[in-house]
Amino acid sequence: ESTIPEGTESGGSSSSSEAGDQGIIYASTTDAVGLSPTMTNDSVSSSVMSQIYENLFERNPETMEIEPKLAESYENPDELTWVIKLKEGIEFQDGTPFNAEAVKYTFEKLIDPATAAPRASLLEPIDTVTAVDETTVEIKTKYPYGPLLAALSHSNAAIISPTADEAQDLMQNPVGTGPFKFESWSQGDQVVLVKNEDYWDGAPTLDKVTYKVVPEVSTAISMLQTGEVNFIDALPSEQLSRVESLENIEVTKKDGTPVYYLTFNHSQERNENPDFRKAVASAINRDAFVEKLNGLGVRSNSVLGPQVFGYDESADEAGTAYDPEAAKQLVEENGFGDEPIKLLAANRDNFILMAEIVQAQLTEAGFNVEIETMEWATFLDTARAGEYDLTFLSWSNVTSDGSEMLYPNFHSDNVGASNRAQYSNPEFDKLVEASRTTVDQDERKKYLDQANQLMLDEDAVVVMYHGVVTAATDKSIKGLELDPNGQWFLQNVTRE
Amino acid sequence: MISLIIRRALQLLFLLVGISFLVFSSMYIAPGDPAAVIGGPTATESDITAIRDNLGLNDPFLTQYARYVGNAVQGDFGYSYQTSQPVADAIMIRFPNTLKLAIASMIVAVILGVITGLVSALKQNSLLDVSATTFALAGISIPNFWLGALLILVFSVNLQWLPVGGMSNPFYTIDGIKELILPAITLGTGSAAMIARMTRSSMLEVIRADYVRTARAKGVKEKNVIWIHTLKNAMIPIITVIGLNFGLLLGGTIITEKVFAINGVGRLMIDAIAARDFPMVQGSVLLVATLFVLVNLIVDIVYTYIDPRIKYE
Amino acid sequence: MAETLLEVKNLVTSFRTGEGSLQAVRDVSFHVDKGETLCIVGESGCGKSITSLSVMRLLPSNGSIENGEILLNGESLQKLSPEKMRRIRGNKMSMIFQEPMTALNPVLTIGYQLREPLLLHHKLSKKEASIQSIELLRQVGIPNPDKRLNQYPHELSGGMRQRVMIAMALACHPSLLIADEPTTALDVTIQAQILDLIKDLKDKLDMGVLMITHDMGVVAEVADRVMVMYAGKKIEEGPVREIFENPQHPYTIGLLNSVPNVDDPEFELEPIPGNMPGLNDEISGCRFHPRCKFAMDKCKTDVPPEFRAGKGHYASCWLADKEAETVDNNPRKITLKV
Amino acid sequence: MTTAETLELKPKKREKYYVTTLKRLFKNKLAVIGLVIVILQILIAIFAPFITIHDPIRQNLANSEMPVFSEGHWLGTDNYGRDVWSRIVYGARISLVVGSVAVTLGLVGGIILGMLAGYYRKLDAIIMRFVDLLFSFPGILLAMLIIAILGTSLVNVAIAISIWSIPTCARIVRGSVLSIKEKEYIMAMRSMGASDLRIMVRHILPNVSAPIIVFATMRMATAILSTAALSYLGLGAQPPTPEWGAMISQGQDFMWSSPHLTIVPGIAIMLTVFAFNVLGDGLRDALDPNMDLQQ
Amino acid sequence: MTTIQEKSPLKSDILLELNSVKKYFPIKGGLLKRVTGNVKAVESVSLKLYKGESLGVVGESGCGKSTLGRTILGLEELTDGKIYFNEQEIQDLKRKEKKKFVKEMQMIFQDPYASLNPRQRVGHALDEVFKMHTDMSLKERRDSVEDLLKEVGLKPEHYDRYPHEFSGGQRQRIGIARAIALNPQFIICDEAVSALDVSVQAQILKLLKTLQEKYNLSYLFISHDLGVVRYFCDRVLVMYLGNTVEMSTVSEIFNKPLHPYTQALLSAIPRPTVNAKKERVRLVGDMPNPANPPSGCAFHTRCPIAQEICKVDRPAFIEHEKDHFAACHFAG
Ligand SMILES: Nc1ncnc2c1ncn2[C@@H]1O[C@H](COP(=O)(O)OP(=O)(O)OP(=O)(O)O)[C@@H](O)[C@H]1O
Ligand SMILES: Nc1ncnc2c1ncn2[C@@H]1O[C@H](COP(=O)(O)OP(=O)(O)OP(=O)(O)O)[C@@H](O)[C@H]1O
Ligand SMILES: [Mg+2]
Ligand SMILES: [Mg+2]
Repeated sequence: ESTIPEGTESGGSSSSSEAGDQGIIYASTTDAVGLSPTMTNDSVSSSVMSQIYENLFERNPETMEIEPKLAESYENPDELTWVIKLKEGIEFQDGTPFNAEAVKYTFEKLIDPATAAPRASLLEPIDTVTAVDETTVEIKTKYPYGPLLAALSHSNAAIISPTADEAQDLMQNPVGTGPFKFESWSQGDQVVLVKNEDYWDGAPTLDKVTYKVVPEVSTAISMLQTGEVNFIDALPSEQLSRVESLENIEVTKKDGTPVYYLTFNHSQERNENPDFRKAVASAINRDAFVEKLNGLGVRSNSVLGPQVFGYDESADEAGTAYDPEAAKQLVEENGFGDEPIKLLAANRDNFILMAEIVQAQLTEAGFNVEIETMEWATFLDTARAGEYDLTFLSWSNVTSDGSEMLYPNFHSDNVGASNRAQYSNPEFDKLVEASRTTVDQDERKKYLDQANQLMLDEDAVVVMYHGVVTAATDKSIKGLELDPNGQWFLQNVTRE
Repeated sequence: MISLIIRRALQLLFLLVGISFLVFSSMYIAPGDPAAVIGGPTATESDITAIRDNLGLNDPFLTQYARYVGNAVQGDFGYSYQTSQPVADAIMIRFPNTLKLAIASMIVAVILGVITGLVSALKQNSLLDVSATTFALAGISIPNFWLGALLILVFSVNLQWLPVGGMSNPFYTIDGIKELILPAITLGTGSAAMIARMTRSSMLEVIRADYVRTARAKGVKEKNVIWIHTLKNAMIPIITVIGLNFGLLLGGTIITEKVFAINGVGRLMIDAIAARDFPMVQGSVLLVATLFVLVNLIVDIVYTYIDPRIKYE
Repeated sequence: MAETLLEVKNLVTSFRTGEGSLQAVRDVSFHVDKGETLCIVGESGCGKSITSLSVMRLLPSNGSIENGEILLNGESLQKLSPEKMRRIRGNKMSMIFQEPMTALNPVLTIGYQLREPLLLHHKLSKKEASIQSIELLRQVGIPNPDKRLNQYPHELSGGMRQRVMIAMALACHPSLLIADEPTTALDVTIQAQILDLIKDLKDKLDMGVLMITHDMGVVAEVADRVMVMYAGKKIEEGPVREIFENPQHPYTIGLLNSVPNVDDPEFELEPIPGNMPGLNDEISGCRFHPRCKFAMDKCKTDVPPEFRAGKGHYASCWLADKEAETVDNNPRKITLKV
Repeated sequence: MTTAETLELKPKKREKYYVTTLKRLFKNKLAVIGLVIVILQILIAIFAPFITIHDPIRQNLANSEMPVFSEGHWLGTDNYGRDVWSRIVYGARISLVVGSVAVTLGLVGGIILGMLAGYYRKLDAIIMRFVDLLFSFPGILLAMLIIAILGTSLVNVAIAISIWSIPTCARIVRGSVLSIKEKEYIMAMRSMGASDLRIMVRHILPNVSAPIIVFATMRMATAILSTAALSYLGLGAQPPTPEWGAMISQGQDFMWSSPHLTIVPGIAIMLTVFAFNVLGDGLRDALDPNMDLQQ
Repeated sequence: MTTIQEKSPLKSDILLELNSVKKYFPIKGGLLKRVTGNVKAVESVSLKLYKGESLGVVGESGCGKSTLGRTILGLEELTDGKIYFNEQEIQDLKRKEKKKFVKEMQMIFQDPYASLNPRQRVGHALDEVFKMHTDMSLKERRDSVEDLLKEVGLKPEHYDRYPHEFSGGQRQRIGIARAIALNPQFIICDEAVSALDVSVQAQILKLLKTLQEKYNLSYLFISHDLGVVRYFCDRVLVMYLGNTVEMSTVSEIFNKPLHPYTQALLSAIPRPTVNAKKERVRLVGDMPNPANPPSGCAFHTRCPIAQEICKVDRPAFIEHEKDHFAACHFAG
């Protein structure tokens, strides 16, 4: 509670007028978990944090190239060493200078097992971090690690102020170098940020940013309509037409990195039968499904989506195509319909929608499918332990790097953890490892494409669609940048 | 009276221990790992083990429970697994909103319920009675998640009279009252209906009582027969339902807070259950149970004012 | 000739029930004079209470007076507006009920309930009313009356409560007191106290008393005149001595023979066979005939009118028909020890 | 001999208890409406296949979100193109089955606990403390915890709701047992040397049946409502089960484009719950012996 | 017809004997619901009941009459004292052994509306008694039940009826049938006729008498109606606040009451004869609270002749004249 400064109006329902000048109110369905990049790993938290903190590198949303942000430049004296030059003259919002020590502090804190950071694995390949001088950091990795820059651009690798971290709990009271400063947070209700007048890249125009928690999307849309909030994102496809019909609202869409796919539980014998997988894949009419999304999905068979590093157009049509007759035949010939199939679905996002449609289509082909829905927490556990036949998974690729997708989700190292598909294929493993341990980006891309094709050939997963990131804003809001991974930046946003 | 309070306090203590054990063990055996939620889909095995260690989740059940009770006795209700915020703080931020909502709904329920019940009892079998009874029964039958959505649709979106959601203004301001109206109606309707039913039947029963006939035999004015001789006696069961309904209301906040984007304990509770945030579930359940016991204590104390036959030695 | 206080003529009271309309009181007429006690006796369910409630116009909501006239001091009560009727109740005419445990309001103090009629009808101030209430409680023999005012009914014993009821009924010095089985729920020792009290107060205040009871002993104690009811009908009426010594109706005789006499060890009970009929039982002729030992054919078909049997003594029985040829073996010749 | 003299006036009407009750129930118009709706619903549930032409879970993505009174789908279709009428009809089955299973289980538990507590003073304190414990949980929360343990499914919803019915039922039964236990006929049975079990089962149970029947009817309403609420929260019916609460929850996303997707199941729930409530109310009045003298 | 003179109370064979029987009900109170006192419902009762006689128990409401009856039957746990039935101590018998005596001792209750299970056909109610205690066949039982119904003046056709189809008097007959079903020697009638209309009350009293003669039954006849007791009983026991205050034959009690309480009780009865108005012994006040009885003689607070000694000493229950017991310092 100490985080709420006395005297500021924590309320703001009549905020449409209050935010009129240069303020913006964003509605999210859940509250941020916390505001320390080290200690959190959820999208709402990171959407707040990405206004407060910055990374050494960032991926340019237009070109998809990784560019320095707080870094000035970098070089690789050898495959294991990364020497990074930092920008000069930058200060954290608490006045602490941003320098090599801060970088070292941040990374070491993240890796330290005592911290128990949820995303410690992000920087797992890092061996040492050395502050060579005030503006130079040298990172040594345990093995050649290609996606390092991508990892460094991940929001969990944002640089924190060491003095602030030692003095206070960043979860409640964050301090970064970003364009907005933390103002107040009333748990479960709203987070308020204000502009950082001293921002190194020029102060933003917006004076105030409010993140308001509105658990029901339809309520949020109603509030958008009445002006109680003026910005929401991640619009559900069902509500899209309603939002688009609102006069005061502008909807922005952009092809994104999230991918949604149906996966087999690869540790199961039945699922190891290529015919079975083929039957499933050919039974699913993905085009019909994507149509249901009202434009909020991009159809492609590729596991690595068009916005992801490692994607190649040829993968779009790879894998097994929809062919209901073939599916029926396979099912009939092999008796696949005899035993019931448990289709596990977490009860959030579009999973239920996918499950219902896929179940119907599989049933059509002769399978005997039962849906089992679960709360998120139970789902994560159940899927991790491989207690299902088929399930839907998704991956929102924060760094837009293919290794970041394929390694945690499909590499046999991670079976029993993030590899919920329980996929284990030595050939595939090798390709992914190569993509990680190669520093040359063109090489990496090739490995990734091969790995991608390999999965598709095997029908290891059935990709349902690639996400389209959306935002609905009041028409007065200009200059919102939407990142393909769903993140957005408010630095250049203005209100008219 | 003091002895009543002490007895209730003891009872509460027993209840809290029982409830905390029930909640603790149910969360313990429930599938779903808090560490998995914190770690998110990307967490590796080592990430999760580290988180579990950090939270002490690898200890045996009884150790965990004993630790919890030990701390709770000292007023420390633990830290949220998710946000690592002290549970007491997290709850206290939200509690005023829930209380506001519950009280506002109770006011709606009592006013609406008692008036409807009285009218239908006094005009027994009239058209008014039938419509009031029908209203009351319909009130209990409306799913409140549905009612909430309909109310928003009509009054906030179409008519734009009232805000859609949120609860951030003090209750004594116009905006604060406006914010409360729809959620209070949503939550209060069911209870209003129950109170109306009880008021009606209780009034009808008392009005046939011998002592009411005695009052009439004395030549007491009809108005006083109702207001003095009947109502006070009829209030006793009505107050009981009001007390019980407060418990129901507290349960109902879970859905209402969600629909109306109110930052309250109910919502905190479902989020915490979903995230397997044990300490948060514990804390909020204990709070709600305490509240329930307190309300019933108040009901008991009110009894002693209404009914002189009730004495707590 | 004493002044007539209450006169009831041809009273018919009926109830709307699930089984249709039920007549609880069937064409009953009687009167009460100033300063006298009329006892209505009869077994449970014969319509005693309903008769008295009809007089008070306090019938249950499903009951209504179908026919008849009720005159208090010559004034017809039915024509009065509810408001005028209210002013009479508790003032000129008041009532005590059977159940002392439930007839007082449990949530109001004795004082409040006692003051109420005084404030209403005599327009006293609260203070005066309190003083009078204390006086009333003293009159009915309640010790420490000033303390009682702040007590609640449950703090008093049954006998005490009945005294409070009496005090309340007498608060405005009514000219007619209706007492509906005021002692049935009480022990004999307490009953004796209460009966004595009512008798004393009656004499002191020169009230007419309509006392309802099913106990022949009580009748003998308090009544000046007696009216016997059976199944909603008045079957016999007369001075108390006449009724006990020269009963005319077989039911009255049966009633007297059913009560064991404490003072007579030799007394042999002679029960009336059968049970009381229900309200909705259709019985032609005399309503008692199915249980009557002396029933004649006429009894089964014709309703007996009232026959005069002595001074102020009437009976509705064909046997009492003096004009009819005398029946052999006149059953009225029973031996009653007096 | 006197004993033989007892003559009867006219045999009293012999009427079975339930006949009287039903007669009284039929006098209550509202209750009759409730009864009719309930019976209709049972018929609908039984004959579901005969009154629908579409499979309730059969999708037709091409015909999704058809409005009411569309050709072939008089209540329209949902966003998967499933026939809303079929789903409502089959939903009736689910509501009734889940409701009655939950109520039955709750009754069994509640009656056993309530009987023991009411009959044996020594057990009373312990059982009632336990009941209080369950009681001071807000019901929906209790259900959520139980479902968190058991998993999401309609069966578990029924179990959860039944556990949540236990405390109320136990209290009602205990209250009745306490008063019946003091009745002279129980004393009489004890004086005849009847065993406790016999007294409880043969003499007490039939006499607490009136409050239990009323409770069960009213609880049916609550159970149906709660099933819907839990399914609405995603804790009950598994898709594509046509459960009403789940239908509202899904339909809510289409409140703007196709309001019938929430309104139709909402009305179905309301009607059903209303019917059980009025029926319960009517039964309570009909079973109340004091009602004889009224009306 | 037997008369009182014929039936000597001094039959040698004692059926039931009570020796200073006590029954206290604990009062629980305070924080922890501990026992804070006792309702002394039955303080000290000793009596002998002979075979074939009726012993009346009279006294004001709450003086412990019903409790005494229930205690004898073992329906209430005895606090102290001894009960002999047919010379055998029965107060501590175990369930099994007790069953033998259950057949011998029965009870008829006050409220004819409450003493039958409203959901049980009366035939089944009677049948159940045989089912529990005998191994008769279905047919035999049916016959026995029908015989019983006839015995108490009902008809076999009544077998299938429910209690609410009967009048109060008829129900009481069913209650009696149930009590005599197993051919008991001893029946406790707890206000068995008080709730009945006088016309019916007389019928039931007659029935009870007939049965007594037929089966040589002994009755403990609890009543507050002295008229009925005089008519029905051979001997009378007067109770006050859980204590026996006087016991003797009917004629002794009614003609020569020794205890002032008995005298007051007798004089308070309204007599159904117009001439019999006597001077009353007026009692003031109500019965004291049995949880907190007065010291010494429990009656001294209301006694018209109380002296200092009455406040201190409890008078013993002694035989003042032959077969005439009283507990009063100034008896006689
Ligand atoms: N509200 C009512 N509705 C229908 N019938 C009623 C109602 N009140 C009384 N009765 C019937 O009217 C008849 C006469 O009742 P009443 O109370 O006058 O009897 P009573 O002579 O006073 O009997 P008791 O001695 O038991 O008081 C009874 O048969 C009773 O059942
Ligand atoms: N189960 C019980 N618990 C506590 N006190 C009791 C219990 N049963 C009876 N008593 C008390 O014991 C005393 C004697 O009661 P009992 O019923 O034996 O009196 P009684 O003489 O039969 O009265 P009545 O004539 O009213 O039937 C009363 O004060 C009563 O309140
Ligand atoms: Mg009466
Ligand atoms: Mg008794």
